[in-house]
Amino acid sequence: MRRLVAIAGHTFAVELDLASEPPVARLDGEPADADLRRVDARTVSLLVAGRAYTFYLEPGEAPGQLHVGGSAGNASASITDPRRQRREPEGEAGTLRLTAPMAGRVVRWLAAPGDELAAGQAVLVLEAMKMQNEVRSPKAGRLSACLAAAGEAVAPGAALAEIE
Amino acid sequence: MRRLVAIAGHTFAVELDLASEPPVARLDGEPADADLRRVDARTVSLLVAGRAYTFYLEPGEAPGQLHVGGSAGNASASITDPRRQRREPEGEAGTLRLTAPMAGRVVRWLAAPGDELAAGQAVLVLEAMKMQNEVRSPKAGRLSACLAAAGEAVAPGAALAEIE
Amino acid sequence: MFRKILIANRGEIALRLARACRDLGIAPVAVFSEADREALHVLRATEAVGIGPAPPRESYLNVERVIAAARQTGAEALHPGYGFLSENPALPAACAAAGIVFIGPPAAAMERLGSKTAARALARSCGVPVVPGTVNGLKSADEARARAAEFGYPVMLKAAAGGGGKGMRLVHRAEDLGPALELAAAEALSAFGDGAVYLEKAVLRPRHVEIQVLADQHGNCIHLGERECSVQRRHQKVIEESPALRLPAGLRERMGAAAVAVCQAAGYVNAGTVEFLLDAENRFYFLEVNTRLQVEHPVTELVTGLDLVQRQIAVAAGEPLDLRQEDVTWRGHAIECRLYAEDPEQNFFPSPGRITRLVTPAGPGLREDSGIYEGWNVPLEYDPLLSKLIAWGEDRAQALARMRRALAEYHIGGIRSNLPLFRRILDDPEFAAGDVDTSYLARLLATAPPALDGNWLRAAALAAAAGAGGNGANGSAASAGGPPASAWRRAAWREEILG
Amino acid sequence: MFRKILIANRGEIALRLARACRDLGIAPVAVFSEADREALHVLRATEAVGIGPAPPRESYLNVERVIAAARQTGAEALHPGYGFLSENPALPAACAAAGIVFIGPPAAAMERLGSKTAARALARSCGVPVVPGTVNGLKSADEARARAAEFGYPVMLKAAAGGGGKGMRLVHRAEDLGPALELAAAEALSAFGDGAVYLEKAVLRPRHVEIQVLADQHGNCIHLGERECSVQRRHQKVIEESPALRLPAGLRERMGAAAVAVCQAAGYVNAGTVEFLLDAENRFYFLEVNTRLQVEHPVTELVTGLDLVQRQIAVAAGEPLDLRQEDVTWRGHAIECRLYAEDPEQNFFPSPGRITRLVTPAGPGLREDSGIYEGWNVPLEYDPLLSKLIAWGEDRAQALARMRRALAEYHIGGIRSNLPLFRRILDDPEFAAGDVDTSYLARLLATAPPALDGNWLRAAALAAAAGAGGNGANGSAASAGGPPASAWRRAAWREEILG
Repeated sequence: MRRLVAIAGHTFAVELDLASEPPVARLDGEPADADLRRVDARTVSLLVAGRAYTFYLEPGEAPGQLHVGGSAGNASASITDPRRQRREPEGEAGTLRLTAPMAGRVVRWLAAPGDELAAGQAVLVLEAMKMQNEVRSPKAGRLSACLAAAGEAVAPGAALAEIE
Repeated sequence: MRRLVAIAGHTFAVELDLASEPPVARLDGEPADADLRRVDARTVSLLVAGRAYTFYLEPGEAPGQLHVGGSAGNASASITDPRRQRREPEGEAGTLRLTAPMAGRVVRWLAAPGDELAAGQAVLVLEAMKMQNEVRSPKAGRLSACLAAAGEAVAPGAALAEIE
Repeated sequence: MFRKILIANRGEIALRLARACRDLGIAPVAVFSEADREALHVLRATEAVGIGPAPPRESYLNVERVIAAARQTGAEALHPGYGFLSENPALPAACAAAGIVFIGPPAAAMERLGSKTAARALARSCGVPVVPGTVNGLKSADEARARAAEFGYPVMLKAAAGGGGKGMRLVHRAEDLGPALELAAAEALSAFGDGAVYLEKAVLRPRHVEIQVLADQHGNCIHLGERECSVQRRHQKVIEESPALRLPAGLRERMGAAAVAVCQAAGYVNAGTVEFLLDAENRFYFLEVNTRLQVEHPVTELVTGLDLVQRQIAVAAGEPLDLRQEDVTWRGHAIECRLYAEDPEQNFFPSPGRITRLVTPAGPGLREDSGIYEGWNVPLEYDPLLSKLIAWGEDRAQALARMRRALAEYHIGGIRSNLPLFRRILDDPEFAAGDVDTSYLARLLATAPPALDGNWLRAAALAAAAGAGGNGANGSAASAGGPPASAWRRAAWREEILG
Repeated sequence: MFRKILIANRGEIALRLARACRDLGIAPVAVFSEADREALHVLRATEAVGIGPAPPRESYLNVERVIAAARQTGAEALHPGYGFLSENPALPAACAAAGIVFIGPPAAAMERLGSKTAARALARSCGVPVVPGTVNGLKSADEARARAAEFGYPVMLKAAAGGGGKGMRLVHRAEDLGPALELAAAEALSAFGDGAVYLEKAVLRPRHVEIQVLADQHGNCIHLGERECSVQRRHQKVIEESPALRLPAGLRERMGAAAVAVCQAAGYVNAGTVEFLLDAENRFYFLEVNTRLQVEHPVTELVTGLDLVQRQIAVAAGEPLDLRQEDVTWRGHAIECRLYAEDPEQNFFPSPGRITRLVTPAGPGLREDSGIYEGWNVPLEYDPLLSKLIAWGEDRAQALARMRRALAEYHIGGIRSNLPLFRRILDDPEFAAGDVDTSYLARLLATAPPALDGNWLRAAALAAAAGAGGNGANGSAASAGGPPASAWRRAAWREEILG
């Protein structure tokens, strides 16, 4: 099995033979000298050159994504099959959909359709878990549509606004 | 669903309608007034007349058996379907198979075939987890066969001896 | 002593209170909203009563339903915990009317101290210094601007009714005061049911140090020393410690005496906390009194060896305090981290949802007061506090080392938490040196987080590929194969309950 | 101070030692046998080395492999824990030859005290009372019968080389002495590699009280008070407490002085424990010295506030003790329960296997030193100790209440454990009254266990039926249905790692 693993700004080419006993791994073409155990479905233990690591794996937000957590850190990993055509996420050029980072209730809008937004400017206030949180625009642009009304309850990932 | 539940020397007739929302239960013909939740596959939460119970369930040693554990105690339960013919466990009249209560190694025999045994008499010594444990005869009788040799490793439930 | 106590709260504090009851041989009664039927405080209960739908106003904030639950179960006393109804004088009043003992201060003392403006006046009358500010709630943005001009910027807006950082805003310029007042008032209304907001001159780079007080019904009032709560984010405490850092000799005693004086002047009974600001010259200013048990009470318990909740219950039952001031001794150092369901990488947005993996730390010097379990669905209706991790050590260095170790062992999967934030703080040399004021955390968060170790990344990449191997749509095998142990599957449990 | 320490052990003690290293900023190195590749002490390690197959003689008891692991990883020191090689003078000797610091006593002191018969002679020479008994190992059953007749029955057979109850037998009659000697010698040989057994006059209904000692390389030697270890089954400690029960004034100091005298006479360095019998008149008799850290060291840590392992490491590094005798203070009461994989309902047979469910207690006053996790397969090759649960309280009543609460919260599924035994002991009025000697547990076990509560049984029957509902071959539904939350399935996890 060959995979490209993108994690924290680095990309590694991983070759794994999980059918052999013990499993054999290569990293960027070099033997990884790794004793790799799958302790349970979501826990992997690794001994690499004497160093010991235990990783807890969780599904990520998108297909092909995993969260990797352990005592020394947490990171999201994107796993792709190099045999397949790589599809770069593109989206509609220039248009960005502002989504709800979590379930909550829209308290009020801080900008109106047509307003010019600076990068990082607060667009609306969302209330959840007893806290009022400002949702900010990740880029400069024009607020072209408000997709949820004040007072409305929204699900995580729901589209809140469009920014051009 | 109707079941007979034998637990700690008592037998209860339980009727459960798990399809209704919330599930409805009757115990020995009376409504149980129980708010029953299956928290996960092996955890059940019950509120009965204000009292709260959480039970952890585990498979038992035999089909139809469950271990029920909680903060106030542990017990084994036997669940049978009253519509089916009840089969009493009988075994061969008079002959008892002494089995290994756990994996271990037979250290030595304390009785020989043909010996008369008192109830509770030690028959052999089994070593496991660094402890030497005497395996005792649950009844008075005659040791008719030794089925494992000294030094032999045995699996849990393996037949060790026959007592008539 | 009581035979049964109703615990009018949820989450970690409901469990902590139930544990204190059990330790005293008293039966605790849990209450729960419909969103909390499978919450840990219900699963661990021996008696539990539903008190209504998920929205707090229809359950945990509903005085009638809480009192009805106490009556129905025959509870002789009621503990409100913190938050919810704990600082609402309507609750002790309703308890009194129902013949139920309220485990907390009398309604009158709660009212006297509950309004921050009234409390400040009382402190002033006791000769305890306060920060210059308005005495009453602000009527308008214009009034706010006028008073702020008088004290000089920066100023701090604060909710008159509450605490916990809700309804607080630091304002540097006149033009920001109007919008900030609106936000603060809205938050205060939503959190405490009272939108009144007042204004204080801001003390810059102050430290937040508070004194734990304990008073009985017989006129005895003592303090249990101080807590340092200077690590805050948006005026919410994040880390608390006891003793406070770099406290000059005699200051604990002077602040303790001031706190006791204020509580005695208010006719205070039960456990309470007097909060102070400490400026760079170690001058202290009275801030407010929290007329309830604090979230951070465990650090005081660990250094004094005393169980505060057990003493709250004893005091409410009319027993005289079994301690004089000179009996209180302090040993070592304690530190608490408040684990929240919030994502430090996404501006600390709340992160409710299913906890799919929970690995908790253990070993010497650790205590965990938790309200969560693996498999639980953290509801979005309530405060995001998941658990409190507390470490004790012979000295601060040992306490910090143990906390660092505990944070390394801890793992929460399925939702985001502020665990990475705590790892970062505990690894920060400035924090380890004790060079901390209330602006510390904002300064830390303005810097880039340290990069992940290269060896860790390479190993994580291998683990990720292995984890994906058995599961991706294009995976080469149905499972990761490997040694016999990995053949054991949680997946098999569901089918295997009957052997 | 060391930068890296090899931990030559497994299970809970390997974890506890690694935690102490981390707390000191020292890198710990784990070792493991093939049976322990997925043990918790390996999963929590940052460095780990395989040292051979599952049988102890080929891994944890193999001096060469342990030393090779230390050399390979550049460890400057080695901690043996308890059991395995911890009392084998070959290990400190091999360490010295390899230039590795052994965290424990010098080989000479270990040899002097390791043989119980030699240690008894040394104690006698220090003026410390000992129980009458043989000085050397018994040559034959005839010799045993002759000496027993001389001291008078009952007599106690004991392994010269070891502790932990292995190789011990109480014998009441001459005709039982031969078979008992055979069993004891076989157990001693298997456990310690030395079948030598000696004989003592048995003190009836004695209490087992031991003194914790700490000595540095500069001639300083202090004691940290006593532990009561009278709750025993087959001479194995089951529950330990500190302070001891009903100890007359001054006795701690007198026993402490005796313990220090013996250790100083032996040239002892590092942590050690001097065990005594206490008879009904509170006369104490020297029993033996354990030349290593004890399983039950946490109760001393909780009442003194001192980390024993950290001090072991400091002493081994050549540092002078940072404490004088008068600096040691005791606060409150601590109690420890040793959780074993054994079935109290089946004559305490060991119960290895998969832990399919683990629910651990938390909250005020609790510490857990555990070596297990949910999903782990407890191997049958090693000691059945799973975890140590320790509770602290302001007094014994509070410590016991907290332990009772912790035991109620605890659940281990999939294997049997002695948890029900502890619940029974902690509920026993005789135990709560402190009326305990070494025969206490055998007396309790001879009585019928209390019946289960009727309401509990009825509820358990409902739960069992519900649990079986979705799984039995004749179940009416594929799953238990019910509220949305129960739709969440562990079973689904395996397939859902990739979102």
